[in-house]
Amino acid sequence: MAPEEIAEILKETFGASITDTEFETAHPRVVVTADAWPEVAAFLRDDERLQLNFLRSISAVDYLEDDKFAAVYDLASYRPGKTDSDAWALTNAVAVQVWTDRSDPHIPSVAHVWRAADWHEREAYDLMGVIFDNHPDSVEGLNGFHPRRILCPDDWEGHPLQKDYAFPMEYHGIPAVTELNQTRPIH
Amino acid sequence: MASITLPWVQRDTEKLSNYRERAIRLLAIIALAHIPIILGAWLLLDPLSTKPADLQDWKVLLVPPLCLGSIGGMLLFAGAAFAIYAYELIGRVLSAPWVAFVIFIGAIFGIVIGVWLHAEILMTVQRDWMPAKETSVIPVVGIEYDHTVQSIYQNNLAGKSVDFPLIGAISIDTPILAYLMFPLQFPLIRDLVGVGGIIGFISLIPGFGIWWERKVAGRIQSRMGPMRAGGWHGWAQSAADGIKLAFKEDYVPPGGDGLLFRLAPYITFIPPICAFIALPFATAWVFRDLDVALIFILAMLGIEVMGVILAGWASNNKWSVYGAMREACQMVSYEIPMGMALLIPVMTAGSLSLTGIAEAQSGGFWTWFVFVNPWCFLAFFLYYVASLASCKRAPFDLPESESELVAGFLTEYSGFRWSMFFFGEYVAMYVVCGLAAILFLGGWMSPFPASSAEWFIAQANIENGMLQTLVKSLLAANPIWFILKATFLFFVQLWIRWTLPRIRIDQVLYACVQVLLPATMVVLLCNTVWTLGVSENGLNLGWLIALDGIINKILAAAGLLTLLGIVGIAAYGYRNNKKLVGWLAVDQLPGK
Amino acid sequence: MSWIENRFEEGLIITSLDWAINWGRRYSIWPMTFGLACCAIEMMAIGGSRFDVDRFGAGAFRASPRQADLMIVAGTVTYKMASRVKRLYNQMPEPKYVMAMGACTIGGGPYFKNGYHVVKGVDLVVPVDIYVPGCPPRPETLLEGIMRLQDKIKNSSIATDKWTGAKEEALTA
Amino acid sequence: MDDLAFYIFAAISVGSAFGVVVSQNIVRTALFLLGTLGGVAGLYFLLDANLIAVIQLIVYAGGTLILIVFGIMLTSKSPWAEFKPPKGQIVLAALVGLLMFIGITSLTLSGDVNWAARATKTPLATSPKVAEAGEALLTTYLVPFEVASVLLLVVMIGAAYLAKTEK
Amino acid sequence: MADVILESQPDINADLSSDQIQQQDLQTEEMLVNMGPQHPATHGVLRVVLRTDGEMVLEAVPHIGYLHRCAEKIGETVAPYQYIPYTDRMDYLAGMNNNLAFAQAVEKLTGLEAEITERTKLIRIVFAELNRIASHLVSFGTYGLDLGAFTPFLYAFREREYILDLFESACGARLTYSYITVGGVTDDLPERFVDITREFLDYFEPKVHEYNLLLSHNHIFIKRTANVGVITAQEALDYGLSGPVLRGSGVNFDLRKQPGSGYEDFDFNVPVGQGEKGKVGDCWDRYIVRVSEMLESVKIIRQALDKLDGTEGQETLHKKGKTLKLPADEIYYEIENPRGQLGFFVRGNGSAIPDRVKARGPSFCNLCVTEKVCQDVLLGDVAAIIGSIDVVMGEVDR
Repeated sequence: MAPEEIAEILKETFGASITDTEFETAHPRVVVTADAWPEVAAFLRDDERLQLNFLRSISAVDYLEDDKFAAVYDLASYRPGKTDSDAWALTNAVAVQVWTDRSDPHIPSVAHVWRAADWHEREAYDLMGVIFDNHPDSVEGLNGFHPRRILCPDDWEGHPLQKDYAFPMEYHGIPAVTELNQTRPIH
Repeated sequence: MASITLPWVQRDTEKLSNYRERAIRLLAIIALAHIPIILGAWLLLDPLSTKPADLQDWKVLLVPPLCLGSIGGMLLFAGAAFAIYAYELIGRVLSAPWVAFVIFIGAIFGIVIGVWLHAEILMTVQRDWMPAKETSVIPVVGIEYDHTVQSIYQNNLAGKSVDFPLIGAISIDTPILAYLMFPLQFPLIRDLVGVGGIIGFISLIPGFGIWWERKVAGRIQSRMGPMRAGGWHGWAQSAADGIKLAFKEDYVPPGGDGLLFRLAPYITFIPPICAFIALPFATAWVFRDLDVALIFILAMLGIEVMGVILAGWASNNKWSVYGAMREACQMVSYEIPMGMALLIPVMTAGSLSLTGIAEAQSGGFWTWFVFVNPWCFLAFFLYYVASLASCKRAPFDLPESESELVAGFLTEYSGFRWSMFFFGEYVAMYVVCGLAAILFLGGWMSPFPASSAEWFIAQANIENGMLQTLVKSLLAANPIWFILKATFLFFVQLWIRWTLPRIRIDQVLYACVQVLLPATMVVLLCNTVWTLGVSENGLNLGWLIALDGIINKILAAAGLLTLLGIVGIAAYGYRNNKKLVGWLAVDQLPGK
Repeated sequence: MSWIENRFEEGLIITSLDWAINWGRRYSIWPMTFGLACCAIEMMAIGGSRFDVDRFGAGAFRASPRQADLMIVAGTVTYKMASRVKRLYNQMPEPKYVMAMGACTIGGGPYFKNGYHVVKGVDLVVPVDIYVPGCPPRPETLLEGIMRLQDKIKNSSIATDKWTGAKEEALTA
Repeated sequence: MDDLAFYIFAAISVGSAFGVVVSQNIVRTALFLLGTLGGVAGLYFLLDANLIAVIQLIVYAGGTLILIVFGIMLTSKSPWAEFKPPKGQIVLAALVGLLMFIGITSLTLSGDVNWAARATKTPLATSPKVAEAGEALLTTYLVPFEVASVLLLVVMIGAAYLAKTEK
Repeated sequence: MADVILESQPDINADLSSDQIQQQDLQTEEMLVNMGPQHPATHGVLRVVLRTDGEMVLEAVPHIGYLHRCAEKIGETVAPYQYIPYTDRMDYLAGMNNNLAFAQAVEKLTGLEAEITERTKLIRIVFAELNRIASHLVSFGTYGLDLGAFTPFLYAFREREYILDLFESACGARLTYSYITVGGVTDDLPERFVDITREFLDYFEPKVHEYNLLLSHNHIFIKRTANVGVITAQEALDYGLSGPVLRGSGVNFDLRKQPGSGYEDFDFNVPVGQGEKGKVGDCWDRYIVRVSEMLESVKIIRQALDKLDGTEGQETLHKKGKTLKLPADEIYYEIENPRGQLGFFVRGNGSAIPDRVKARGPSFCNLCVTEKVCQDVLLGDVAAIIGSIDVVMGEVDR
């Protein structure tokens, strides 16, 4: 099924929640509002025609000039062949883009829809700072609950992939050498 | 290497050579100072005099230290001075590849010969010395003794006609020998000599075993193993490891139980050594010929576990506790099938004494208990599997399994204490292999029937008494056979270790309780019935005796074929060995 | 060891003792199984058949730091890992050696710039004895590093061992 | 020589026994118990009772003791904690021990029992060998032996049953 | 997750140091055990915190990030051609495949794909498949190591050295190749490469059967791996698993069999877990899928080598690759890596340097199933399960 047809089905079902579609690109995608996203996700997975049962990746992108973050969900549908020995087929694939404000980035979590989203969302929070609400592995921070960090240490400051990220100069006493001739400690 | 100069390689050679000269001078002076002592003592004591009046007991205190000890000391110091003086020459000779090999092989032979000699002396002492007529008393201390130097000398002369190969060849009518043998009449001295022999052998086992294990592992994995330390095939690797471990920082975890942490290596190390007290190498080659030697050795192997448990507990480390728990449940459960499997040869031989069991297998390799009936055959394998588990060897090396428990109960041990555990493990391995060799593989009996020696002597027409003794001991019964068999089983343990994956803990216990235990019980029962059936005092069933004979021959042939097969495969591999690496692509790289 | 320290400098006893101890230490450098990143694969390769570090007596890879002599820091050290590296180093008993293997451990390597989470050289965390350059170093290079370490051990002396004195100082302090 | 060995073994047994009583750490207690059992086994060896000595080692030191330690480590809620009995118990135990000690010593010293005569009556040099012991077990003492076996079998079945129902 | 944590326990999910774990739980029956980051069974710097009751593991939570090397941030500061070496260091066991994934993603984004010659494509396939064999060899060897068999590891490395020799003859590097690059491959094949590779394949194929005798069909090995760590097909899809882990669960899905993969003209099978020794999706299935895949790769390489003979003289490196300008567009592209589907999300902004590079590491996605599978297993099984998932931490943490 082509991405266009999937977009049609989605528009029929959800109407205004599907704000935009982009097909003149190497990465055809559907734009969904953040509020409607969990419902759309459940529909995408469960609908007989779509059956997008495989979450490939979540890519968070920083649009500094637009003052927005986007999370791109790449979905695919793997379906078994007619007999057990037949190869499974990748029948349809589509990407979903969800936009959120840069100042207060919140997107509802879809980890209950695809378990794979669990770690992807944690990673997206860790590196980009997009907060996925109702994430199963949430901890309480200064500004409410957010997913637990996954790659950086728990006490890491900032979200490194943001375009305006300030590099740390020191971490727990270990200097971050950034100059070639900077002196090194003698043990 | 030569083209690179490194700052720390430079050394002040002048300063060193100065010290060298001073050292040579010092050693030479000490060596020269021995000469007057030797001359004076020799003139005063006259140790070579055979006159009865000169053979005085008090000379025992002076002759060995003054006459013999001084000569030894002089030679030692002079040799040391010469070694320092000519160290370049000696170093060059020593660094030649074959010299290290000769030293290594020589050391092994030397130790074997030394143990042999010592056993021969003890045998002579027991056999030749007649019951004493009167007892003498050492004046001050008040210790009684039966034999004077004079009577020992007479006994030696009298025993000259008896076959006493090596010493007889030197010269038996020297009184010095009598002076040296005098102390042997005290049991304590004899025990000390025996303990010396055992400790010498035991210290050889881990040193040889660890090096050999690494070489065997290397060859199994198509690589070389240690090659550098000491020259020839890294023969000194164990020594290097030992030196390094001895000089490594000694660490005791602060959160653990320091006393138990320090004690645990000894509790692991000493019991396997104690097992050697009762483990015979040949008929008279045993420190104490206990009638319950078998159970004693099993008990010693059982106590070893206590050390492991304490080590795990005292380390205050979770991995160590896991290792200790695994060891405890594994050992407690595997002791039962192991002990029961050992009862089977005991039952077949009708004796609990290890010497007796080995003597029962002296009729050639087909009378070895592993071949003698099908149940003993099974029992051998059951015992071997259980013994692997009791030595924590792969595939039962769960207590220290590297990929699961970091290093198990050894996680917190470093340096010398850690090496103690390894000493204990290798000694225990040798003990279980030795036990298997005695109980199932004929112990020190050669694969030929005992009568073959007489036959060979008659055929080859050997008249020399010494040669006759040699042939008899090689073709009939010799400790070398025992060492060979035990070492082969030891090798099989290494072979298994580097081939098989590790079993999981529940499977270990399952294998014990549900497989080995019922199997040993059934085998024990069947063996009882079988032994009863073939025994002359029992049922004496004709058909069963005939069946027994046939099965015995078939099993013996199968065993021989297996051994020949292993040797054949090894020989084939040795003849057709390829270059291990690089024959394919490296030779054809661009620019080659 | 203070009772021999500085008393027999270059003397006969200490030099022959040194010779024996250094010989043992030289041929028995046991590395820790401690792979961080790409370099760990080359570290495994020297244990393999073609390069076989066991020839030098250094093939007994120990999983527990307590039994290891050499920590081959094989791969990029990150800030999250740095405390663990330091801890492992502290857990090793003396005498211990550290080999910085690969560009990342020497100075950050390809992650020097923009590597916000990468420690720019493991010598910021633990003292390093031998630096083995390369990204990753070839196994031959690593073997050369081990031989250089053997040279270094060969020319050390128990009379001047830093750790013997340091430990006593720590105990008295 | 034998006297020396006797005193060594006796010292080990008594010292370890004292350690068992005094030690507050359960695992250390077990270690001291090992010393006691080993020392007593040594005494048996000195008395030429090899079989009893070896069985003492294999059954008590090698088997039971390890099971005890294993059980402590496995089941105890806090195997790491120290073992501190209440003071009343200590006093009571000390009293009982003291009474027994007094009884035994007074019996020994009173001269009512002629130890020397007893010792000469049954010379230890002819203590039973393994074969004799085995024969006695299967002939003279067959019934007690079998009763003990049945008892052990019952214990084993009971243990298996308990272990199974727990699961 | 919070409901299963006992009150006296530290949070198993938190990034506690091992000190904190040691202090807090000594008094309880259930132990928190810290496995890693330095642990022989964790393949690098994975850390798994286990909540255990005796030998039973009640819960296992993986902690990652000990090798987070900021690859995605660096991707935003260098041109795609310069980024190729960084992809090498992600999955350092399969550098060629990583190069290929990123190069193809960029080529697809810029439209350079159409100008890649037939010979380049074939060379890429040869090297990708050779690297798949090399990677699976390491996986096979370390899996044996995890289960206590040391020897298969050395055999695997012995064979792997030959593949590395082939790579070295082509690009000079043993591990981090940067050979497959944007616009083609950096250099044409060296002389006699095709012959030597054929010789290697003849040597290698019988070795796989030797491995099967030594390890795959070893009774102890089967006992350790069969029926352990079962992942059903449904779970595998739900957790987003891919590669041999997905196929081990009985899902016959391989990106190389999908249209547009470049493998259309090759005849090979996709090994799938059959539940031969236990249930479908157990550790043994995942393991045997890898071993069988090595033989399938041998088939592919043979066919590719045959085809290479007719393409002598074709250009192998497109000049445009080094000076590429990325359009203001984005792409998500996946290929079949030895460990699963390696995806690259690349977003350009009209300049030579991309706006965002994101890698979807197959190990990262496969690892998240550990928590699900390592419930109520024995301690020894944890090593077996993690080993069968076959993670490379460089790719998990990136």
